This record gives sequence, structure tokens and C-alpha cells, in this order.
Amino acid sequence: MLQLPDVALAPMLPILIVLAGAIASTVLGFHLPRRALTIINLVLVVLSGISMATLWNSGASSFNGALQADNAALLLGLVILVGTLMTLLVSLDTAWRARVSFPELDAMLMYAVTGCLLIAFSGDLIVMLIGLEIMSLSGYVLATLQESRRAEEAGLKYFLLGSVGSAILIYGMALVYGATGSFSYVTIADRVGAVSDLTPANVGILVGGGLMLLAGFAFKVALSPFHQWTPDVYSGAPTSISLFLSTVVKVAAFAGMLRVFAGALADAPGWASTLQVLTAATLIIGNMAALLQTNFKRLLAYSAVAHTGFLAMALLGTPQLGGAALGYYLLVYTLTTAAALAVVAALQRNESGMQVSDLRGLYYRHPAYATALAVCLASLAGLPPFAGFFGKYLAFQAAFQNGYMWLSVLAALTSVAALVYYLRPAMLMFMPDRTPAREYAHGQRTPTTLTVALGVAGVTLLGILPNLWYGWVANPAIWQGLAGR
Amino acid sequence: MPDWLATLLITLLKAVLVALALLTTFAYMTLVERKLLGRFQIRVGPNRVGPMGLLQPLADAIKSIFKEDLQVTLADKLVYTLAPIIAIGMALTAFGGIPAGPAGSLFGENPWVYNLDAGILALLALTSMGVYGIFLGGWASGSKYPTLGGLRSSAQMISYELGMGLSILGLLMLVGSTRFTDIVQWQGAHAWMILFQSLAFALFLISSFAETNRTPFDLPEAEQELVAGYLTEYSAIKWALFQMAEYVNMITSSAIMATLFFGGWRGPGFLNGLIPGIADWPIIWLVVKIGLFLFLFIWVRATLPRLRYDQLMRFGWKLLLPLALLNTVGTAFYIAFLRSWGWWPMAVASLIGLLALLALSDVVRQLWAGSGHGRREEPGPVRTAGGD
Amino acid sequence: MIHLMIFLPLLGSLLLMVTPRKWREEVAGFVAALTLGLGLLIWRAGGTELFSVPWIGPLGITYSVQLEGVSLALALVTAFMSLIACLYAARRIPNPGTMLALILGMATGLIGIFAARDLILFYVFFEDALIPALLMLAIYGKESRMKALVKFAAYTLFGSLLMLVSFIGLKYLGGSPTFALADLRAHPVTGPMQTWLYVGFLLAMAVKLPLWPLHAWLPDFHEQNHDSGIPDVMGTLYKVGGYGVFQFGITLFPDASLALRPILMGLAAFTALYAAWIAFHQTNWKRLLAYAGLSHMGFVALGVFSLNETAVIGAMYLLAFQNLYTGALFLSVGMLQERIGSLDTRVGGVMTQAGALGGLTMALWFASIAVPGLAGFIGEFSILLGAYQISPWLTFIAGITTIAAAAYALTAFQTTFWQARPLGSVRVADLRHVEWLVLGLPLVVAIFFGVYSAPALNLMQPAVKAVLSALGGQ
Amino acid sequence: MVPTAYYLALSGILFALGMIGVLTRRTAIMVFLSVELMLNAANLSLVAFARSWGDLTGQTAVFIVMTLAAAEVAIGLAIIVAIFRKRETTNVDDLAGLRG
Amino acid sequence: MLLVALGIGILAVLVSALLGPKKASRTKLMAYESGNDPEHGGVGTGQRFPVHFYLVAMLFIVFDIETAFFYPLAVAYQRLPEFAFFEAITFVLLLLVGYYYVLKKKVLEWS
Repeated sequence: MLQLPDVALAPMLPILIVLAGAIASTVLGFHLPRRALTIINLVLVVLSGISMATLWNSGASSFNGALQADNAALLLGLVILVGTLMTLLVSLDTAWRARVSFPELDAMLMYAVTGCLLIAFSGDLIVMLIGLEIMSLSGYVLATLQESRRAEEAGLKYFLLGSVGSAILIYGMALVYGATGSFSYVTIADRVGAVSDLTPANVGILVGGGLMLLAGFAFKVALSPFHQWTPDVYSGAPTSISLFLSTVVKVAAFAGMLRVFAGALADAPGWASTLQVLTAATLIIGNMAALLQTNFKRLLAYSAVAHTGFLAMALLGTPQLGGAALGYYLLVYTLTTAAALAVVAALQRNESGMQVSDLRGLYYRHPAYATALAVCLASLAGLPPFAGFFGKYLAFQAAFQNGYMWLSVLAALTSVAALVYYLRPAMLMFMPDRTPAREYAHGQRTPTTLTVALGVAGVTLLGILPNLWYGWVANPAIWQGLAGR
Repeated sequence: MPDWLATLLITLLKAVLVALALLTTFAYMTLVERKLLGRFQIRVGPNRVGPMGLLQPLADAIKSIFKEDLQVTLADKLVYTLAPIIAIGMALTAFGGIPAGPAGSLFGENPWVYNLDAGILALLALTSMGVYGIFLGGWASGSKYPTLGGLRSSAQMISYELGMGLSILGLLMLVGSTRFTDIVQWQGAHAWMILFQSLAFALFLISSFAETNRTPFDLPEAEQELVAGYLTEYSAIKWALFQMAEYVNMITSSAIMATLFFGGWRGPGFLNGLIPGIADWPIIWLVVKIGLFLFLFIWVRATLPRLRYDQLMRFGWKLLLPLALLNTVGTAFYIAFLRSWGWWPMAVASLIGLLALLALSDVVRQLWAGSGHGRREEPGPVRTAGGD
Repeated sequence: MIHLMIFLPLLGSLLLMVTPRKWREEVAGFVAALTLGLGLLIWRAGGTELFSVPWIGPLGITYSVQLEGVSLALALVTAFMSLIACLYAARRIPNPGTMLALILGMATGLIGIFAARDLILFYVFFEDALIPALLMLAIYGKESRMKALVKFAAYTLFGSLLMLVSFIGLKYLGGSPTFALADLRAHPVTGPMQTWLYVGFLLAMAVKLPLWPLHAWLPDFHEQNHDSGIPDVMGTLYKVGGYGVFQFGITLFPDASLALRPILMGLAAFTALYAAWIAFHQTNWKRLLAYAGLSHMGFVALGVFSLNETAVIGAMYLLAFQNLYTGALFLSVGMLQERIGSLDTRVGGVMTQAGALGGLTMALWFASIAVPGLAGFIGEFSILLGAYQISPWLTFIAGITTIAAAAYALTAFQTTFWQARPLGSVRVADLRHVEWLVLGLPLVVAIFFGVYSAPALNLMQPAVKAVLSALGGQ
Repeated sequence: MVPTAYYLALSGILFALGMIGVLTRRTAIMVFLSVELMLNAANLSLVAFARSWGDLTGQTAVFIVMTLAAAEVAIGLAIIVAIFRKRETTNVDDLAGLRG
Repeated sequence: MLLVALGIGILAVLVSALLGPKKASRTKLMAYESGNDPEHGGVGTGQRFPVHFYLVAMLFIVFDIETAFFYPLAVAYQRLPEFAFFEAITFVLLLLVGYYYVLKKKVLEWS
């Protein structure tokens, strides 16, 4: 008789609930209208969130620690769910206009979320990999779902580069396994913690593996120079899907990075110095490229790349500080980006998004949306009353305190560029304009409005009282145990 | 001579022997088949070359070799040539893993060319590789009918491969090993697997027919629709190689079925009462069983009409696959919870399942024969090429 | 009370969004007046104690505010000018709800800047004040405002983000538990790192001050803003660089301040002179005023960087009242533009038809060019006096500026208000009701503090002394 | 027993070949095949490491990686077919609709 | 075995190539399309395969992988039957979800 595996359902509950939504969408899609499915999924997402709340501080784990519902997982999971919630709400309005109103949309979204949660909850590299792949594969499908040239090309690009990223990541995983003899974060962290235990050859393999993992993740989160797919995909996919890809998927990928680099490989040599170079490159390229964009959706895509740089900066901090910073930043980033893209989704004439110049005078046609968008842009830019500021602040702080001063300075400088490209559309909206409107006139619908309101309220509230969320995230103990120790 | 060299040489020798044996069998099987078909259709069959037509295969072979080997202008030269080689190579290789007797029974050597832990898996893998031969052959011909024929046949083969793979899961659960020798041993210790897994056997048998492109599943070569399918542009020895592959596959399938479900190289145990030890004679029993199955193949060819392509695919996906899955789950359930009853109730259950399937065959046929339009009764429309 | 004073304008601004259109002007005016009233009450009470509560505990960010001394004086001026701006906006701008809301919103940011005693809080208010300024420019600006806007924002943020990094460094390297000023002073950073951090901080302040190479945004900003001059008033108030250097720079980076003093004073003096020189060539009132303001700010900077008590007091005094009369001048230019539809300095002959406008404008100009008896004089004189003890030559260069100022101001004034009115031009109406108040009140205040400076000086002196004590009484 | 290093070297070569393929090949299918090559290189090294550590998890991982590869094939083919049917090209360079 | 088998194949082809006559003519080498001239053809000239075959191929990949997962389970089944049964059931249920979807999508309908 073999030993019975340790299967505890409770820590899996949040994931299972989401998975149930995915399966329900697959099966019930033939019998129910998509709207009903989306509502079911919304309810399930909320339920999943509640189940996470009940797991708080339980430190439960399953499969001998391969799946762990520690607080870090829960916090990241909540961020993912928030992004999902917003995506689903927006898709209620805009999916039919984007011609992607199939039950498959919901199914794929929920599968992707399942994968995302798996990453956040992962306790070893294999689970992480499974989650990552479920997420990526669903993502490829999502990007291609709309039957249009743009979407399909975006999907292909996403797929090809994404799979290259996966391959590199898997190879890195293999090398890390080779160096440490385990996939489990805890064991890896233990073995890595005592580098002296490893033979020099193994240290070499470990460094190589770490770098490959880094490159693989860099593909997934779009760190330069592995970011080339991002703008194309984000601007080629339907907006509501770009929303999902640029928030939830990115959050999950960062969750994975956090687990792997701040957890398992925290003490491993090599990756950090490479990451700082990548981060610097991302900050420069993302921000500079965004400056040149004339299409607003594409601009947001590049801004997503630029933000990746900031997020990665947080990763460079010590796990305690960096984890907290990342935890805070990810939520804020999700809220902001989702709300901004929700506005775009509601107001765009077609799925290619809107030109920046189309925004002129938006304030006088859609005052509420324009204000909301302005708030989002201000938050993305990192202007203080909004939460984006504290996100940036935390990222700066995390990097600075871990000795990456030059990176903080560089980030500050590139932020200036960011401000310019965020400000331009934001200000254009307030400039009176006599030409006819260039946006979709009937954009205002309740769920989208709700999403935008959620985002804006969140951003403002978290900006004024960051402790509402940061208070939860700040506890260093949460991030110390990323590897599950 | 170092040990490894000796082993290598012996293995090589065995391989050559097996290959030659298979080819001979193939050659004479064509003859037997033609003869038998003649009988079934109340005609004589080949009897001109040699006594009773015994030299017919030889003549065929010589003709094949000396015929002009055409190569269509538009074909992809390399792949076009490679395809039949792949097909025959995989077919021959597959057979080598089947044990023909207990270890050391062949003049002190093992009566198998290779014996892998993953025996049945490796075998399935090899037969799947055969699909490449057909698909590439069709594709490389660079012409319409072969392409479609190749596609069809690949689609068919992979579809039925699923049923095949799934149907033996129950068996594997019982045995707990994928090694052929273990499977045979288990049957020696208990009883022939056909008793416990009759449903699975039925599924496997059907799948085997489809895998080897035999009637009633010989769609790829449906002349009315696709000329000669993937073979259209082939001639001479390459054509012969494909034919060879098909027949060798048939032999291999027979051998697998014999091994998996009919005790392999062991004879029926009760015969031991007649002549002690007869059930344990190596090779003989296997050959006998293979022969029986081959006869079955021919018999079926003579009896059953060909399926329509859509029926074929539906049959595979909508009946075979779920049934195989059901069989697996059922067996799993039995092993998990009712093991204390012994194995025989399971045999009964399986048999009941099979009988129920037969009894309900009309209802079931409704299920897979179309979307309830009663299309079966209609004099099916003329089907265009391409089965899509 | 202090919290109310800081946030009342913001509340008012939000309130305006839900106020019916009819009452917006009244509500805004009332809020602005109330803020000023609160400020005066605080003044009467002699400032407030330091109020400090943790804001974001884990990060050591506190909500620490205090209004006393210099900060109170500047806050008062801010409240006062916001009121004036509200008054004029209500008259000048059709449907002024948005503008009023922005004015009030900005007032909160500005008062917050002065009240903040926590670096991050300071930064937050610093950036907060930026948003209404940008919006004013975006909504009410002229054609090429986008360029001006981007320039303005880019410069400001370039500095402020580096400032943020330097704040983080300051706390981390000094090991202070919080960002509160008091804590940071207790845990100073020493050595060369202090200088680097100071440079980061200074960049932000130099942009805001503005100091010479970082001033390029200023003229565009003023030129592209709405003709009425209301945004310019607030923009003028937003030149908080001098205050920042005084309140935080000197206290937190005493060694670096001393070390960099010669360079900074040189820059300041150069700025003053250079700006005056440029101003001389301007034919657009707004640009002229912008450069005039720049020139004054050079003075302020000179005073602050000299680290001499007299000069610092003078700088703060000048900073406070320069806002007053430069702001009022912008408004007077706005009135002029309303009447003749141009901002050109060579329209000619306005005085004959609008005597009161011309008169008040001239009086304000006198204040600006530091005619004795007006508030500007006390400030500039003190600065020169104090700075002379530190660096006579630089002070001399800066001193030339005062003469230059008289030259450019009077030339422009002369070509606009005197000279002959061109034939066939429209008749220029004189000041009407509210406009009297708008120009008169600042002038009255300027005269009052020009003659009787004791209240303001008494208010500032202790604060300046306290700050300079950080230098170890050099 | 063949030393692990040999396997590693082989897998490294395979991986590099795959990488080169990804970087130089222009048709989607070829890029895609190169990716598969990279995955198999990873599989090889996983198995080699699993053997050298005497630990079965490595082999389990191979199983999962194989599945992933298959899933990728399915989805990738679907995407490529969708594009191919519309445009008759799978050359990555022809997908210029999203340049910029 | 594999070598031998492939060798036989290659040998056969070679022998035939050496011994067989070679008298090619255009018509003889033309693709067979019931006597008509080939409309299009040749390898890699944009022949289109019906999508349905792709679907079948994809389904096969998916299901075959599922089967592959089942094999280790089946082989090790008797060592932990109860637990493995629930595992298998979960697995099969998930498989059925996909199967149901495919059925409903009419992928398995051949018109």
C-alpha cells in the first residue's frame, strides 16, 4: 500500500469554486444565455473571495505543501479575484459589441483564473507551472476569441512568444530541480539557503536555472526585452480581454515570480542582478515607447509594460518589504488599469480602441467617465491623492532599501516620461471641443459604470487611507514565508 | 566474444527471423485470403501459379520488385519514398515485443525480441507511428485523392486508437503491469482475460479492425469515393510495402489480442488434463491463436459491408470511446470496493454489459447513426470526396 | 481648527459639484472667506501646536501639521488670494463653477504644503496642488496649452519624483522611524550622502522656485493660461520652492546647505538678473509678469540660500507678499485684457479712459518693484542686507535687478497706459464694483505691511530663528 | 551508467537548437516546432536529473510537461489554422497588422 | 528490431529502384484525378485540409493525453484502490465535461 496523499479540500476551496464556474460555463453554455453564466460566475467569484477570507491565518496546505493557502496566497488571490470581477462586469456590457459574447469567453476566463489562483497558491514549481500554463493557454484562446484579423494575429503572437517563454521557464525549472533535487519551494529554499551544501557545479546550474526562470517569467510579465508581444496583444485583443490580460494575468505571473524568486530562490545568487538590468530596461523602454503612442489603448498597453518595471522593482526589495509593496501595488494596479480599460471598452467605437486625440473634450460629453478616467490616469502616473502614488512609493522604497538606489533614481526619472503620456490624454479630456463626438454614444451601462466606480473609489480610498489594504499586506511575516516555511 | 556482442547478435538474429516469418506469413496470407474469399463467394480463387496457387505470392513479389516505380511529378520525393518505409518499419517492429513463450524457452533464449516495462504502451506507440506512414504517404503524393485518403485514414486511426487505449485500462488495473510477460502470467494464475473483460475485448477487437483499415472500416481505400485512398499514386514495391504493413499490422493485432485476452502463448489450461504440459508449449499456441484471429479478419471482410465515413467516425467517438471509459470506471469501481467478492462477479458484469450492448444495438445505433433524422433509411446521398 | 483650515476648501470644492449652478459663486466665496477667517483666528491664537498622528503606520508616514510662523503667514496669504481669485472668477468667468472648485481645491493643496510637517505629507500636498493647476490650464487655457502643460508637469514631476526618492533615502539612511520632520531631524543623515539627498530635494524646489536652468516652464505656463489671470494667481501661489528649502531643506540638510551655499546663491542671483533682463524684452503682459515673478523668486532664493537670518526673513516676507501683488497684477492684466482684448504691452492710452484701473495697477507695480512704503521693499531690502554679509558680489549683481525691475515695469506700464490711444479703438471701461475689491484689497494689504511690518515680522522671526538653529548657529 | 553531464549537454544542445529555430525561423509552424524541441530538451534534463537524484518527482514533471506540450499543440494548431485559412500564410513577418 | 524492420523496407525500395524499369512520361507521372488534369496540387502549394480533420487531430491529442495519464494510474491502481478510484472519477468527470462540450458543439457530427 502506498501512503495516502494528503488531500485537504479546504485550502483548495477558492480554486475549486472558480473551477466550478469554469466547468459550469462550459457545460451550461448550451442551455443558458451568456448573461446568466456571467452572473453565476460573478457570484462564484465572490464566493471564492469569501472562502479565502475564511482561510485567513489558517495557514492551511494540501498535497504535502504543494498547495498552500497561506496569507500571501490569499492576498494575491484576492487581487486576482478583484480583477476577475471587474473583467466579468465589463464583459457583460462590451462582449457583445466585441463579438465575443460566447459562453466560451466566460469559461476561458474562469479557467484562466483557476490557473492564476493555482499560481498564487502554489507550493512547488510543478503546481506553479500547471497554473501558469492553464492561465497562459486560456489566455491565448481569449486573445484569439474574436474572429478578426487583429485578434487572431494578436493571439498568434501571444501564443508563439508565450510558448517560447514557457519553454524557457520549464528548462529553468529543470535546472533548478537539477541543482537542488526538489521542486518544492521549501526544500529549494532550504538547500539554496546553504549554498555551501551545493557543489560548485550545482551552484552553476542553479544560477543558470534561476536566470532561465527569470527569462521565462519575464516573457509572461513582459519585462524588456521580452515584452515585444505585449503592446500588440493588448491592443489587438478585444478591450475587455486586454483588461483581463493586463491585470489578472499579470498579477498572477507576478505572484509566481514572488513565490519563486522571493520565496524559493530568495538566497540564490545571480537572478537579482539580472533582474535589475531587466527592470531598468523595462522602465526606460516601456515609458519611452508609451510617449510615442497615438492610440490610447496601445498607450495603456505600453503603460502596462512600464508598470511591470515598477512591479519588478518591488520584487528587488527584500521579501518582507518587496512582497508588501508588490501586494499593495498589484491591487492598485489592477483597480486602476481595469477601470481605465473599462472606460475605453465602454466608449470605443471599435475594438482597436480610441485615438488619444479622440479623447478631446470627453469631459463635456461623458463627465463621469472622463473624471474617472482622469483619476485612473493620475493614479497610474502616481499622483498622490490616488493610490498609484503609494504603489510607486512602496516600490521605490523597497528597491532603495535593498541597495538599488540608482534604480530608484532611474525609475523616478522615467516616471516623468510616464507623467507626460498619462497627462496628455487626461488633460485633453478637459479641453473643450467643438468637433463631433468620436466615441460610442451608448457606452454608459450599469455594470461598466459599476466597475469604473469600483476602480475609482478603490483608487481614491486606498490613496487616502492606504492602510485599508496595506495594513493587511504589510505584515512581514506573510512574505517571509513565501516559500512555505 | 564479449557478452554484449553475443546478446546483440542473437537479438539481431531473432529480429531477422521474426521479420522474415512475418513477411512469409504476409505473403501466404494474401493467398489464403484470396482463396477464402473465393470460397465465401463460391468461386475458385487463385490456382494458376504453382500447385493450388502456392507460388502466387512469389510471383506477386517478383512483379512488385520489377515493376516501374512511378513517382508523381508533384510529389515530395523524400517523404514519398520514406512513407512506405515508415509504415512497414513500424509494423514489423511492433511485433517483436510479443512473447511467444516463457523466458528461455527458445533454445535457451527468450522467445521475444525485446521486452519492455512499458510493453503494451510501447506497442501502442509504435502502431500509432504507423499512422505517419499513411498520412505522409497521402500528403507527399501531392494530389487530391491521396491527400484526402491519407487524412481520412489518419483521422480514423487516431480516433480508434483512443478506444483501443482506453479499453485495455481495465485489464491493466487488474494486472498492475504493462509488461506482456506479466499479463500472460496473470492470466496463467487466474484465467483468460476475455472472461473478466469481455466488453473490453469487444471494444478492442473493433478498434483493431479500424486500426488495420480492414473491412468494415476500410474507408481509406474506399474505391467508390477515393479511388485507392492514400495508395492512389503508389505503385510497385512501395505499394507492396504499404500492403505488407497492413497485413503485418493485422498479424500484430491478432497477436496482441491473443496475448492480452486469450492467455498469450499459453494454451487452455484444461487441456493439461489430456496431455500434461500441453498448455505450456511455447510458440505453438500463439501461432494457433493468431491464425484464428486472422481467419476472423478475413471472415469479417467477406461478410460485412463497409461503413459510411460519418458512421465510422461517429461509431468511434460516440460509442466506443464512452463505452471504453465506462468499462474503465466500472472496473476501477469493482476493484476499489467489491474486491472481496473475488474476480468472477466482475466477469459476469462485463459479460452482461456486452450482452446488453448487443441486445440494445438497435437503440444504440440510433444514438450514433446521425442526429435523429433517421438518415439510415434514406438511400444516402452521393457522398463527395473529402468526408468533411 | 487647523485641519478645518486645510481641508475646508477641498470640502467646498467637492460641495460645489453638487451645488445648484445658481449658488455656486456664493458657496465658493463663503468657503474661501471662512478659510481666511480661520486663518486669522489661528493667527490671533499665535499659531497652532504640532499635531501628529500616524497615517500609514507600517511605513512611518504621519499626518503631522502645524501652522505657525512662516507657514502661517504663507497660508494666510494663500487663503487671502484664493478669496480674491474667487471673487474675480465669479465676475469674470461665465458659469464659474469648475474654476471655483479648482481654486478651492488648489487652496487646500497649498495650505497643506505650508502646514505639512511630514515629508510624505508634504509631497502629497505638493502634488495635489498640481492637479488643479493642470486642470485650470487644460480647461481654460489657450491653443498651445498642451505644450505648456506638458512642460509644466514634466518639470514639476521631474523634480518631485527625485525629491521622493531623496525622502525615502533620508528616512532609510538616517534610520528615522517616521517621516515626521521632528523625527528626521533627530536622525540626520551625515556625510556626502546628505549632499546627494539635498540635491534630489533641491531639484524639486528649484523647479518650483523656479531657479535658473529649471524655469523654462514658467513663461509658457502663464502665457497659455486663461486671460483672466485667475489661474496665474494660483500658479504664483504655487511657487513654494523658497518655503520648501527654508522649512525642510535647511533643517534636514544643514551641512549640505552650507556646502552648496555659494553655488546656490550664485544661481539665485543669476536667475534674478537674467529674468529681469528677459522681462525687459517682453511685449506680452503675462510673460512679462512671469519673468518679473521669476526675478523676484531669484531674490527669494538668494535670501534663503544665504542662510543669513535677516536675509531669510526677508525672503519669506518677499515670498508672502510677492504672491499678493504679483497675483493682483495678473488679475489687473486680466481686466485689461477683458477690456481691450489683448495682452500686448503696447496698446497705449488706457489711462485716459480707465483711470482707476491704471492707478491701481501702477500702485501694485510700485509694490512689485520695491518702492519703499510697500511690502515688497521690506522683503527685498532685508534680503540684500542679509545676503551682503555673506556674499557682497552676488548681492550686488542681484541688487542691479531692482533697477532693472523699475525699468521694465515702467516701460511696459508706460506703453500700455500712457501714450496715445490709437484712433478708432474701443472705449475702455473703468473698474466696476467687485473689481475695486479685487485690486484694492491686495493693495491695501501691501501698503499696510509695507508701512507696519511688525505683525508679520513678529510672526516670522521666531520660526526663522528656530530653523536656522539647525545650522548650529554659524 | 552515462554521466548526467552528458545528458545535460545533449539537452543543452537541443535547447539551443530550439532557441535558434525560434529566432531564425519565420513560419509559425516552424517556430512552434522549435518550441517543442525546447520543451523536450527540458524533459530530457528533467529525466536525467531525476535519475541522478534518485527522485521520481522529476519524471512526474516530465509527464506534466508533456501534457502541457500537447495542450499547446492543440491550441497552437487551432490558432495557426484559423489564421492560415484566412490568409494562406503563416509567415510571422506577414502578420504586420499590428506593427508599431 | 526497429533497425531490421526499417532495413527491410529500405532494402526493398532500393532493390526495386535498381531493378525496375524507368520509362517516365508526363502523363504517366501526372497526378491521378480520374483522368482530368490536376486542378491544383503539389506539396506545399496551399492545399487546404478540411478543418474537421484538424479538430479530430486536436481532440485526439487531448484525449490521448488523458489516456496517457490513465496508464500510470491503472498500473498502480491496486496499490491504493479507494483513493485512486476517487481520483479516477474526478479525472473522468473532467474528461466528460470536455466530451460533453465537444458533443454539443457538434464536432463529432460528420454531415
